[in-house]
Amino acid sequence: MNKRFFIGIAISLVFYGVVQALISGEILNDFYIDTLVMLGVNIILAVSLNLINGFTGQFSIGHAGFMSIGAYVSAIMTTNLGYSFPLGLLCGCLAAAVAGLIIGFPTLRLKGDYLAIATLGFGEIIRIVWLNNDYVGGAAGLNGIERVTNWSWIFFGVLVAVVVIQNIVKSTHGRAMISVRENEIAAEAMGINVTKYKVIAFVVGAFFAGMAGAFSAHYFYGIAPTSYNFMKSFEILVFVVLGGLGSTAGTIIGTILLTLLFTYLQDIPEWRMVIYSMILILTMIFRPKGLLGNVDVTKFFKKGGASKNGGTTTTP
Amino acid sequence: MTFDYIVQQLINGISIGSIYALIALGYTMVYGIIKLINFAHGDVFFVGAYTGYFTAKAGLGLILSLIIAMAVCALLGVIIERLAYRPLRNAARIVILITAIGVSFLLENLGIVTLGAQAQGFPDIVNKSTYTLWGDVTIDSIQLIVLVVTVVLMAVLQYVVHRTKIGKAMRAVSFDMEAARLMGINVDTTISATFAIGSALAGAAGVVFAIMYPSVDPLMGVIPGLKAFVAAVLGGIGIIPGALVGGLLLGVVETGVQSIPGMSLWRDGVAFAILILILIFKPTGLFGKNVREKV
Amino acid sequence: MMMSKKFIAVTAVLTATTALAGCGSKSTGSSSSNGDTIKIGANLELTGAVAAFGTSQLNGIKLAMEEINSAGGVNGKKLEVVSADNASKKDESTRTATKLITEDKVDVLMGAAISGDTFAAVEVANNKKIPMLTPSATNDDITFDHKKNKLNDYVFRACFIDSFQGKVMADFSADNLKAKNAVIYTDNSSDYSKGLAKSFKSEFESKGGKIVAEESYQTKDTDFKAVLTRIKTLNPEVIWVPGYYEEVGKIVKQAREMGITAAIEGGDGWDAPQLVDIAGKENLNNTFISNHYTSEDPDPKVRKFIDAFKAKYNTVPDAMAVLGYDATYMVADAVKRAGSTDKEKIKEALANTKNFEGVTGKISLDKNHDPVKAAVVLEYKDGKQTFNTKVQP
Amino acid sequence: MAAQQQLLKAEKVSRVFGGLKAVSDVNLEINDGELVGLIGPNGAGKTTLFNLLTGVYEPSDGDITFSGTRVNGLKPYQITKRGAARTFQNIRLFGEMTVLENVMVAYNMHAQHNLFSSILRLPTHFKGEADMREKAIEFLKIFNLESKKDEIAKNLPYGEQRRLEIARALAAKPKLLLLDEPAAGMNPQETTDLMNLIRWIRDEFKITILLIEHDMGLVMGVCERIYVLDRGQMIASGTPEQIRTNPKVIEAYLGQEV
Repeated sequence: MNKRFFIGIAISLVFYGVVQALISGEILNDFYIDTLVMLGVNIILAVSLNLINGFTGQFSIGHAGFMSIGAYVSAIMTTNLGYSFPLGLLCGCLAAAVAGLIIGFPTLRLKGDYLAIATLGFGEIIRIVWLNNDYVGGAAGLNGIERVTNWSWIFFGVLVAVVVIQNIVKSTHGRAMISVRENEIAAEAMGINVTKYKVIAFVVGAFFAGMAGAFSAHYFYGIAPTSYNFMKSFEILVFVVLGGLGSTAGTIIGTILLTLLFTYLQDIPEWRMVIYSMILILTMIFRPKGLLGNVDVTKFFKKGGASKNGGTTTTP
Repeated sequence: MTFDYIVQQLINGISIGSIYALIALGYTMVYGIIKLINFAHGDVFFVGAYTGYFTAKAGLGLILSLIIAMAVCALLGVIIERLAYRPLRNAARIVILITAIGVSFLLENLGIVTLGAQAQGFPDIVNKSTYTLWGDVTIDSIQLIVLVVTVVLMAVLQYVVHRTKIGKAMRAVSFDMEAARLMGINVDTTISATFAIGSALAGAAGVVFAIMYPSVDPLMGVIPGLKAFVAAVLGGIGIIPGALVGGLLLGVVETGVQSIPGMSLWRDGVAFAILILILIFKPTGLFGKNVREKV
Repeated sequence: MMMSKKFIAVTAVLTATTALAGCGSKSTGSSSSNGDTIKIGANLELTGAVAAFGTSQLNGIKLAMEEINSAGGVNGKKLEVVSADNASKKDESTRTATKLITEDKVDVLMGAAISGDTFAAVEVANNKKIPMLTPSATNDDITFDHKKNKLNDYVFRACFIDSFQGKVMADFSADNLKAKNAVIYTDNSSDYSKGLAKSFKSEFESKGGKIVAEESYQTKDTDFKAVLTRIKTLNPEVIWVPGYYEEVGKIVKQAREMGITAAIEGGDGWDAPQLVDIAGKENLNNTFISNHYTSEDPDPKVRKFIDAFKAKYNTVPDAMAVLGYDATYMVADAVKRAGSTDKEKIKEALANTKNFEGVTGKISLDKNHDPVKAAVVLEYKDGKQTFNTKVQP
Repeated sequence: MAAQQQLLKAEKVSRVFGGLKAVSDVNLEINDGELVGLIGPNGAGKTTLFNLLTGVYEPSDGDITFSGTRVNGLKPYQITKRGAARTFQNIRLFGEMTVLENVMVAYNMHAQHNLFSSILRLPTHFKGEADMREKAIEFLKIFNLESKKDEIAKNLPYGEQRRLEIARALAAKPKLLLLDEPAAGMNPQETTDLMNLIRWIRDEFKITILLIEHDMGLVMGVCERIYVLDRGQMIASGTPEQIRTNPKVIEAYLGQEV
């Protein structure tokens, strides 16, 4: 186990190095880097929402709110107050995590659709607070944020998010979260402190959403409240569900495919969203569990299974 | 703040609230039967409004426009259910929800492609008259019509669901789909009927909305849809009188916040905060039964 | 943990991603060969929340491009407009601008339609040293960053800045209408609206007027009666509503129906044929706007544009369309004066734009790259815009 | 028996649901090591009483003492931590998790490694997880489920799901095991096996068991003492013999075979 973990890290570092070399050698131009950063931000968002929605089963559609906190707090730190980016990033993440805590607690009483609308409401309230605050530019938002995020930041950000969340999920704490999703009453009867694990999911999820927000703010030069409305939360939710709730690999692949699809369709702007939504509907109808729903990809790669299955998605 | 001022604002609040309630009725109806937050509801609403736009341009009056819009939307609702939701009847709720979001995006963007993104003015088809109640307090005919239509439709729905055969079937399906099927109820037909009624309501709301606020555009359903959803949840989603109360409450709260000097920017913030507070103390909305999961 | 293979999978997908990500764009040019065209990249809001603005603007740009090309192009070369959709999102706008530069190798960037999305592209233009002209982004800081006191060398605009229109209408209210008090009713979710509100307020107050209330609504709101009821009790002489026509139309209608007779004023965001349909002809009486031009202007240049636009799109152009149209001619003019597609030369030429004759008037760019052009104050009479006064900057 | 310690005591426990008394003034005492049955007609309030004892509901009135401490108002997980584990009438497994993972959930409350050691993959994490896994496999062996440890729980046949649920509850190392209709849906052969299993569990794990059951044969066969609940009230208690002949019980079950 230990070994596999480190092999995984090593391989991803090689990937990092190759891309970095391509960037340094100017083989990958800025547009590819933009796309990679956007992918990275989306992956962090989706993977962190997956912890709340997919693994713990708490229906949250306020993720854009957490993201905005990371973006705004980090941008205030760097642009308005002149602190360094790492400090801004850290503060952004922590502020988002605190928001996760604040939102996590009162909404614990709520379930399903009621939780969903409450989280949506919280997300909108956060957005309205930014909108009505002239210190952060109101509707115009904060502009002129220096570009600090680069391939290295985003790569290690994704790596940390994925590793931390995978490490939580593949442990007794992750099993506790999944048991809450599967059957809250039984989980509680088995000694699981349901409240604690729900709050942990919200806090960790919010932390990384904040990180994604900080990265994106420090790459795309500016932030504004409209970027964090409920449509953004839906967008993140779509990444997660399309890829497969409760599957980290699925979430990552779903995010990549959707982001790419969206990029690709730029060719035909007027039909872009039509095709996007058609694909979304059709995927849900023909693969209701998502592209990799409930499929633990690692299983295919265990000894024996790998060569034959080659990555197709059959039920384990 | 005079008494007249407060009464006038109350009228404003009830008038906007009754629009929310009218949209929320369809939302809550569909939710009550198949527990689906039909995010496409706001977009069926936009289709209804556009249908009304074309019929009105063609010179048809209010009643005909309403009937045609309701028919078009009922058909649209049934088609959406048949094509997008029915294949997913046994899938996880969140999957159907994402599909609903997909349908919503699809309708909006098909609208943009075919009708253009620009808002269009809605023709005047109702002669609006304003009545002065006393002093400065006024109410206009459209506000009255909307309120009356909403209350009447709510009563009719309540009657249909609780007193008719199809209503009984709906309640049975809502309670236990499998058992209803075993009892010989045609579940598919019942759900289709639910969508037809719910979508017809959205269509009616769309036309009325476009008359009251005379413009139509493909994204016009997004905000009213969200507000109506909030109203439905506030009242207890799935409960028909809850939609009315939730809608009116939301309308009055919003108006109340805006009637205070300088508070208008916090309208939606306060509305959402109240929603969350109500949910925390009454997790299933004002009228929602606190259903305990049977252990 | 068992992540190694998964990482390979993800890596593979990521690599595929980067390989595929370079996607084509929609070209609306006449010629496809690269040497003999001038490529203009239009980074616009074609989908998403403000798709209405972006699509309208693209219509104006395309019309201008066709006219220029049928008149022989510029310096013997045809214009080619490569449009790309930024989905009304800031991050997408950065990426779209980058794509137009690195993938489509455009010579000049145009867009975006609103300030937020334009901000997201400013640094791209600066870093890549590609001249960028926004037809309609009004935020003062786009061309000149006041906080850093730094000019964005490569960024230009074709429209008024926020502070100008607010000032024009505040002066008009105080001097022409002799108004002593006003209410400001802003679209709080629009940076444009807030900018106009701010400059109106400071100018109106400096002229001794009094702002009796500041209220706000949000884009896509439909019911304004709560706030209007309050405004009515204040009995102002002027209501300043610097928003876009969709909401403004409803505000005017509801205000008049409630018996508010005060003058209602706004900026170029009002200028769209739909405004009259939404608000109603009579309701628009006693309303005034500042604008670049009037679509009722008998000037042959304006008539020619309006007729051509109507013929092509079957509708009267709104402010977005006319700004897109003029901006395209401005680019063509600059390229012509530059005599080549050298980016530095185009940049210099744009900066030196003097007395350019556009549909929206005579345009010269000042040292901040902002147009110095006259504004006209229009009054609505029975649904028709009528010329009231002309205000020189 | 008299020398045994008292483990669970309910004194005048009541629970009202919307004006309706589902359980009223119920007294119940269970001593260490006993195997006690709780019977009663449908709707008598048996499961409600179970839910009160395990913290799913809070009593409207009365006191519940477990292992010498008052547990009213404690959450289910806190009561489980104090040593009472249960199964459910309608099986509540963690459907999408494997058999092994289902059992491993029970060890969470005694986990030696906290969240941070898992995130950082500290040695304590690996040790803690390995321990859990080992213990869970031992457990599955005892219940003859080891060969199915990697199967998804919801795919198991019904009887095995029941067994797994009991195994999962036992893995929580309870002093008191509460079984809610363990024989529901089983055929006679399976029921006999279950009876043997329950006896064996009591002897092997030296724990106390309280079970709700409809199957009279099973209750009479394994329980040492029986409580009878009818319309929310405890109408009788005693040995199986005493219960069999109690006229009140017969009346309550009138028309039903006792």
